[in-house]
Amino acid sequence: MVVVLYFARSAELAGVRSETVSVPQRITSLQLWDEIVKRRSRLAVLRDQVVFAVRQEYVLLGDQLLVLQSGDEVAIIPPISGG
Amino acid sequence: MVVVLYFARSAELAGVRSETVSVPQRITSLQLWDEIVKRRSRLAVLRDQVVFAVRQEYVLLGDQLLVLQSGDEVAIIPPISGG
Amino acid sequence: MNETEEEPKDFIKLTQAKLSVDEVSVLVTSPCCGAISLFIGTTRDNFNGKKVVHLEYEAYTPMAEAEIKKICRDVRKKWPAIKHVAVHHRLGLVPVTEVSVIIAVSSPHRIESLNAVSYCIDTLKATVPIWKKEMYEEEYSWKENKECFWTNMEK
Amino acid sequence: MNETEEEPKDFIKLTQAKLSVDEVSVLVTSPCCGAISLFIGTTRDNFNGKKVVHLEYEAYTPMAEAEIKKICRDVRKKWPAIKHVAVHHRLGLVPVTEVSVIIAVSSPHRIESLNAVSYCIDTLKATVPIWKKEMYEEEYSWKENKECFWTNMEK
Repeated sequence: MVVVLYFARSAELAGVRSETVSVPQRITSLQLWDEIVKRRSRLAVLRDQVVFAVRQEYVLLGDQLLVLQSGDEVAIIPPISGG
Repeated sequence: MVVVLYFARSAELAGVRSETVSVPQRITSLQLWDEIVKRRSRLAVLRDQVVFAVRQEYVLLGDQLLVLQSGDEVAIIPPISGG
Repeated sequence: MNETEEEPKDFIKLTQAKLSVDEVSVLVTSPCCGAISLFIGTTRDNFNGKKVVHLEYEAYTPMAEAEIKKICRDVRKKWPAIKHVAVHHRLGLVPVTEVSVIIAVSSPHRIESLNAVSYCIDTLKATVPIWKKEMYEEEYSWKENKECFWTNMEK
Repeated sequence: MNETEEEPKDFIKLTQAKLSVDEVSVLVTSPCCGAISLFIGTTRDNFNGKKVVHLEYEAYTPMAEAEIKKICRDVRKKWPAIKHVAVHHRLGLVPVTEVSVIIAVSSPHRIESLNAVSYCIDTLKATVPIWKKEMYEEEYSWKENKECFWTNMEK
């Protein structure tokens, strides 16, 4: 069980700001994205723009294997625009 | 008759901040320096450091001919240190 | 080190409140520094000919603070003479002409603080998870910094 | 040009009074600008290991204002996008940590204002007739900017 956080355009498309999701403990970041899109299909349009933040560290979508602990924070990060 | 203004170290050495001086109407800037040093001999040590401002425009000491009108402002400008 | 020497400090704040330029410049003032450089970001009234009513910012706050902290660390590595660094970013609505971000850096001489401020704002735009919605009269748009590090990568 | 467009302005002030960073940043704020860059010079407590008590500034005021005006003109030629420019310089005694000079520049995007502020302070130190006496505990020294244009020339 990880906590998925949505921000900016991803929050608008998901319709929620956070939710708890059950995912395998070992999963690639791309597989995790697919799991999330299964639940929140309107996020699919963001596929080529987003990255994750896992435990507040950036992770690109790809074959990188994530080892997730229960309660970990996984954030969907659309292109940033601070400043 | 021009008005000579002294600033910073040149004012300390001259012992005055301004005075009226009678000088030829046509004179090189180096001759003008010599005229001023005749009156205020302690300024001589500044010879290689100062420039003039004639009517508020910089003039280096040298052979440049100045055409002075009565009442013109001539300032002795030691190395600057604003900011 | 004499008795007036203070430790270098990072001042990081994300807040819904109005930002104060005076407050930030006082924070980074130090008796051993002769220079403070600042960058202030303000809301512009137009974008590509469209009238902008205000901006609305949101942040992944704890991560944004951590990423700003990393920028401060990098700045000190690149310019060890730097004393204090302050980064204040406003969240929520920011009307036209109001301040969204202030970056301030102090150093004994000016070149380090000038370079560090440029580096801080460039890097903040590339790495800190903050988002800006630009509100026009009848629509809005989520902005994307051209500096955003992953949208800049070769695909 | 829309109805909110203002004329670019130069704000130049030499004063015995304390300088205000807020005041200067408000002066250059413009609805068409997203960026304000500032440089602040403050009195340092030491020079080459000697304790500095305060600085004392004097100026050839009308010429200093005219030379600052020339800098503003050059800045606008180099970076035409620039909006407002403010240069405030304090005269008389300036104690440790207090502000002697503030330069602020606004522009639609940040690169111009950042570059212009650097250029302004570099050029001010080279060309504006202002002098600084550094007061130590038992002596003083008239300073000379390494940027001063004529002491830099080949003799």
